[in-house]
Amino acid sequence: MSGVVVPVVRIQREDFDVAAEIARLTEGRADIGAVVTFCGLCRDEQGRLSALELEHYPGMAEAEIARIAGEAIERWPLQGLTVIHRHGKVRPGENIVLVVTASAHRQAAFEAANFLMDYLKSRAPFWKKEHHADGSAGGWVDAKEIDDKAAGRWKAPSK
Amino acid sequence: MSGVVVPVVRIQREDFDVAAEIARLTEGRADIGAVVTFCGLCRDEQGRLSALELEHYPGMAEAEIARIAGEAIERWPLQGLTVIHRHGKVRPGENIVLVVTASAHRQAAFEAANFLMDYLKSRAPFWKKEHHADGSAGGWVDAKEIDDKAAGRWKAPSK
Amino acid sequence: MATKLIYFAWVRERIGKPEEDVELPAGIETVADLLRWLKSRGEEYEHALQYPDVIRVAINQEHVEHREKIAGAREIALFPPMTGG
Amino acid sequence: MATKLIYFAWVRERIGKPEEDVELPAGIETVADLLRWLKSRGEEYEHALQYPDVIRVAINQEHVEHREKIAGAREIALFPPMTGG
Repeated sequence: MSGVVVPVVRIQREDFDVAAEIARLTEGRADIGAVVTFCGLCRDEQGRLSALELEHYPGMAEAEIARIAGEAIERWPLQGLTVIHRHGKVRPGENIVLVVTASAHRQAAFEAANFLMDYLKSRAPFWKKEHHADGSAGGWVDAKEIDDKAAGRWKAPSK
Repeated sequence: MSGVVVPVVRIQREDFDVAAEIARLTEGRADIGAVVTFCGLCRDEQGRLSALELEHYPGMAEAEIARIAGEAIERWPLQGLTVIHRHGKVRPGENIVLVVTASAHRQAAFEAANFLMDYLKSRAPFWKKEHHADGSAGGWVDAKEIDDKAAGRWKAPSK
Repeated sequence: MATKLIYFAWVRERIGKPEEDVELPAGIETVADLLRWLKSRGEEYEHALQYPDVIRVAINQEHVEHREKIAGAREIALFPPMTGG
Repeated sequence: MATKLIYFAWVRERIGKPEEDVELPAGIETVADLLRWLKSRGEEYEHALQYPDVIRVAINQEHVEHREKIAGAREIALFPPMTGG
């Protein structure tokens, strides 16, 4: 173990490379037993969408994701943690968000990745606007109550 | 959706390429919203190990993983599923096992990957032997009760 | 002292600008007070803030509740519930 | 009729061979019967099957319980609890 884990947080327009991000966390070490990645992709909703446009709050987006990442590092024995969130226009089939967690043990890696996604959905300042394939005006995606509930399940009763 | 999902199951000596396996499930489609990967890696246990040797039961290993994959496809709305398990000698820092799950929704992808790992650990016919870094004779890794318990948590009360 | 207000997503679109500097009148102590005052500033604000309960607010780039005091805020952002991830 | 027995991991190492064909004597009906009989075949079997409860068994490449009947088995595999994944 190399002491304190510093999460990698990036907000960017460009796509990301999952294999390179896994390698960044694992290369040259032999103490990691489990790496979980989550990729969120843009769906076309049965051909209805031509793109999603992701607006974000520069500055706060990075700060808020860093706060969430810091909470994950406190709660689970992680050896590495990366969160990358894209902004701008994303086409169906393209990547939107990546979370990578590395740990000695698989449950920690799974739970931390799941927690990070729930918190990103409900607390990271990003908004999605739909672009319709038929050229009609698209609207802003509604927040789902289910995402708030999903985030709520991580609240410890003692907290 | 393209109807029935056929899981990819491979038992191989060679390493695998996570990015290529994600691409195999997602390329050319726009109905996948979430891809989860789990990589299990060989740890050196604070320098104690020089390698793990993975023995398996050829034929049954493929069949049993295919059964577990089929169960996952019945239980979660998956759009793709890949399991690759290596055999032979694996060095610290190298990959042992890969699970990839693709779904429209993130919870299905997370839960199915977690389920697959628990079942692989407790039902796939593989055995790990330790090789010690100091040249002393290594032994077979003991099965952990915690892995059986982890698999047990997926049993529905009605089953 | 001027306070910087920043708007995102449909709040930005309805108000018709991404940000502005405002002089807050006396008596605006909490986020809820701010929302009430803004709503009275014209049709576009009325439209954007029609249902104040759904508006999320960050002060100096941190989430806050509507009952939060805004004293010391350099930057207050108003936006709809987030849909990232 | 000969039945093929296959051994893995420390069961294989202790018995000293990866597989063998055996003629099962009359009266061997279940997996538990088979384990009891095998254990009586010599020191190496005694050593491998000392604690029969921990031995896992597959018939024709499917996991079975020790109470399972072995009639119709072409291939019976004995091995320790699995440690893959």
